[in-house]
Amino acid sequence: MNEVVAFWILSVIAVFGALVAVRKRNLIHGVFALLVFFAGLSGLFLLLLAEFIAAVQVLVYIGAVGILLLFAIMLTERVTGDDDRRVTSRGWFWGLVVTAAVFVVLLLPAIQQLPPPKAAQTIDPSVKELGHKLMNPYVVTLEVLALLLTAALIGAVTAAQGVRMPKEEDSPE
Amino acid sequence: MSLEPLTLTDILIATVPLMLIFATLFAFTTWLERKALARIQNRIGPNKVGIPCTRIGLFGLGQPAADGIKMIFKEDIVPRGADRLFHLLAPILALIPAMLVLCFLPLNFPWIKNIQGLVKPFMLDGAVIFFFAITGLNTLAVFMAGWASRNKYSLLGGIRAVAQMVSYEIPLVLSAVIVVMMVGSLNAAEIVKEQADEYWFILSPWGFTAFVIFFIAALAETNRSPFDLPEAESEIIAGYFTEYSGFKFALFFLGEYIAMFAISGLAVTLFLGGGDGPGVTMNPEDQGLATEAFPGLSAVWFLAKIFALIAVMIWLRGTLPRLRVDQLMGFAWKFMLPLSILNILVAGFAWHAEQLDNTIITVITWVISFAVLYGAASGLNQLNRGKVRPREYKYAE
Amino acid sequence: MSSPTATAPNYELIQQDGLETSLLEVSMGPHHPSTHGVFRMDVKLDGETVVDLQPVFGYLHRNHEKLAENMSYLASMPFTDRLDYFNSMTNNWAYALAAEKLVEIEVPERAEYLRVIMAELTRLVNHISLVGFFINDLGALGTPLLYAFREREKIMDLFEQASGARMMCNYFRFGGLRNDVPEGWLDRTREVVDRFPDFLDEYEKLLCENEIILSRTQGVGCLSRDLAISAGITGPMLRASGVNYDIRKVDQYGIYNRFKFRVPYTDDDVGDCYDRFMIRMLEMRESIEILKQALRDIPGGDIIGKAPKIFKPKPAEAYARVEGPKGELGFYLIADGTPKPYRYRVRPPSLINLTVLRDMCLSQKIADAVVILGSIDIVLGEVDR
Amino acid sequence: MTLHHYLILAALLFCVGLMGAFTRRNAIVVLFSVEIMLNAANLNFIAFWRYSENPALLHGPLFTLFAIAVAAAEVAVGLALMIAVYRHFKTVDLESMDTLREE
Repeated sequence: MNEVVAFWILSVIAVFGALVAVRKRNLIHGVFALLVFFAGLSGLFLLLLAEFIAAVQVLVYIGAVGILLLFAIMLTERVTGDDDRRVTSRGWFWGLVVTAAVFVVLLLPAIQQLPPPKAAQTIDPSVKELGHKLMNPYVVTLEVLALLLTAALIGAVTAAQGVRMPKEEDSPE
Repeated sequence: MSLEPLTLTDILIATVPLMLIFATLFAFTTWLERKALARIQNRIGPNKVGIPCTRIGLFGLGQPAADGIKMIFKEDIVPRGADRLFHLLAPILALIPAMLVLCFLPLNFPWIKNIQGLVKPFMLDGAVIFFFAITGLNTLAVFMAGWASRNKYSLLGGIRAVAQMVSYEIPLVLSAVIVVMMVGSLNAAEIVKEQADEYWFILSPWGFTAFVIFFIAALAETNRSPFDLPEAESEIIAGYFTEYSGFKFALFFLGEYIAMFAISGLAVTLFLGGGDGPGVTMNPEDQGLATEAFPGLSAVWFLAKIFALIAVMIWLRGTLPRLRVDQLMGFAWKFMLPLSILNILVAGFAWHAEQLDNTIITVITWVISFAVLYGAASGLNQLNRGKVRPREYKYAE
Repeated sequence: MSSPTATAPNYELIQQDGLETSLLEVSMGPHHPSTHGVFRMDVKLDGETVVDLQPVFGYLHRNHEKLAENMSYLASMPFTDRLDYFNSMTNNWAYALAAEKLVEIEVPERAEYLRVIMAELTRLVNHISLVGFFINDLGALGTPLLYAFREREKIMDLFEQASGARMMCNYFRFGGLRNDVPEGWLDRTREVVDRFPDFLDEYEKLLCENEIILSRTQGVGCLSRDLAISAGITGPMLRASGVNYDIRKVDQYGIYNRFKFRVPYTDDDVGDCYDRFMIRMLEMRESIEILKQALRDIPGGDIIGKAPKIFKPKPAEAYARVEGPKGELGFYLIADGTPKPYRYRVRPPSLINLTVLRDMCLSQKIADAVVILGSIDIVLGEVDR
Repeated sequence: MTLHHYLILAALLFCVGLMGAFTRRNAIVVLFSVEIMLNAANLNFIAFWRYSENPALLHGPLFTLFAIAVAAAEVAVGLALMIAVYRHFKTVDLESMDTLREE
């Protein structure tokens, strides 16, 4: 009973947040709506007993990605979308059609397999087990991921910094 | 862990007393802080407000209540051009995460013994990571307040706060990682139990270093002096809550103090043995729930340790000037970050040495790690401080 | 000496190839916790860095000079109290000196000694509260300030016993002082002066080697020697920029030639906030030396010389200056034979020292701007007059 | 609750994201939308894991963890590119960045 109520509340929050995030004109409002979506999703993960993933979701998405988005918006949009410009793209109608089609396609496998599978009643989502898994069979993936993150960090810094070499040469040191 | 149906009573028993206790402690702490600061500064501090309609002063203990009443009845001003929705949401968003993380502290109040597992969030396998995840939300509240106020000082304060909190979260988490590494668990109750069995982590060289880093980063996370740049009075009025008045301001205030409790509570959990103390025995099979000389003793120990840390925070606030923005960032990235990464390395070696179960090797490791950490800290300090030193002056007759 | 133009370090925005950042224009003041009164700085910020700064003042203009031209010479003595309301004694003295130049009046020995005592006590009051406010601007929540005020209070009590007022003393008269000090006052003063070094020791131990204070003040708000001289900076600020110039030594007004004291100054051409802070700390010790000598040697006798009943100087001009705690405080008077001055002009050290604020603040951080303003030591009553 | 509830919810969220990516001009909003789609996929991973035969293998959480890490990298690089693009074109409007189009 509790689970059903929680599911509906959280899914409404998530869908609402996502909708507002993609429709809102004001970008800062959009980011906060996106964060609401992330939070709702994190609640759903908790409901599915994936507590570590829920924590990581909050930590990475709300804590890090949200702040990053806020900074990017402040750096790029001087007026945070509060003007009369058209916000939708030229092909918005066809976009909606494709979206609806994709939705139907995504629903198909779910409809085809009735009745749905039963959930395992007791599972033990031990963080310790997850850690062992990460360190034993998946250690290469983890290392590659670490490398990817480092590369992304360096790439992001260089891309955002732009070319500023001539300036430094000018300065008499 | 199975998901058994919880009753509403269970949830209320677990959460409501926590809220009440910490709200009361908040009131007491504001009084304590004002009194202590007053003593540091040669003043008396609040001493008038006691029992209404009498002349009983009670050392000014009625002051928080009076302040609260004043705050509620003050006019709530929203600047023209402000984002009204976010202006309202920001203080709430500042308070809720702070309140939420209190649940992750392994406080063994006697009345929660019989509730099932999931309402005791500190029993969660990832309690520590949840703690950091939720405290991170505070940053957003601060940014929201700064942005929604449409005030330049607020915006500056908000940006400062975001930059500061993001930077200091890294050493904060890295120093907590050491404890997680030593215990091999993210579970708060298990961390406490391990310390009760072995030793409080603050007593080891790496634990002490990690504690100091953690505490400094915690000061920055909660915007306490000397890292109170986001609300630096002499520079940007009151930073992100310049435009707040009345009850919204009180909410910010409450959130800030609750965050102080929460982060000190985490420091107590990670480094100071949690509810461990004389008269308390941690039960290995009962996951952190303790056998106590009388019910609630471990909670009392826990709160006492929290207050010890808060006393240090108040003391620092009364004595230290504020850092500048670039120095603040430099300190986080050039001092705290390298030191905490080195500390992880040292702690890793020390853990392996301890696994050998040989007293001499352990002692040698401790000495070596102490020397390494001390050398690294002083070396980094020398690197960072530049040419800053006291000067000599000339006199003309 | 190189060209005396006040050139500021140019700050260029990286507009072409960097991110296009828009400047944030902040109006700090007139209601701001750390502008030391109703003073405004129009600051343009690039992030946290000050790109441009324009001091705006005049919010406290009280028409002091014009008022003084419409009343008798003596009647504007109380108004001089309100110039720099921390240092009414030295203000009085500068004005009395100017008037005494217009009409030759002998000042009795005892009055001269008391004038020196009052002036040096004023210097202690000013410097100690300045240092307190300065550390407060650094963000130290008032603790050093309240320690300073505890000491200031003792000296204020002395002022009150001597003149009847704590801040607006109005104690000096042309040719001497208004009244003699009460009985036992000198002993009480000796006690205060003897205890003052202990307090200074404590204060220096707490502040002068504090790592945060060092790193917040050193290299911040540098004022070069050339710029200081060409901008007419005086007082501790000038000496902090490496110029050995003290009017007490140069003019030897009053009886300053009888006392043995030293003038602290820096040798290097840095002149940052730390220097200004430290010079004031050191000056207090020298003031104590002067006070000790004055209190030892003070004779008895008259307190006011023979002054005319109606102060009506012949047409003349006079300019007199003293080394006020903030710098050179001068009064310029033109007499036209009537009991009112034809022209009355104040040279306020606060205003002149404030003129280099922009040059010191450029390309510093916004937090530094506040500290630099604190280190200049201004009182708006004197800036706006 | 059944698996299908979660699958339908994830499909819905994915389509919301898709809609945003197709219909908005602002590059940052498109980035939002991509994030929403990634998260919908994560929800599917976790749901499948929860309702799988052998949850002890922890495949779902592991994949989600990797996906989150990759997404974080993607956001960082994406935003950096956005800033670079903004510096070049002075806008983040996707329709005005048409230098590759034939004149």
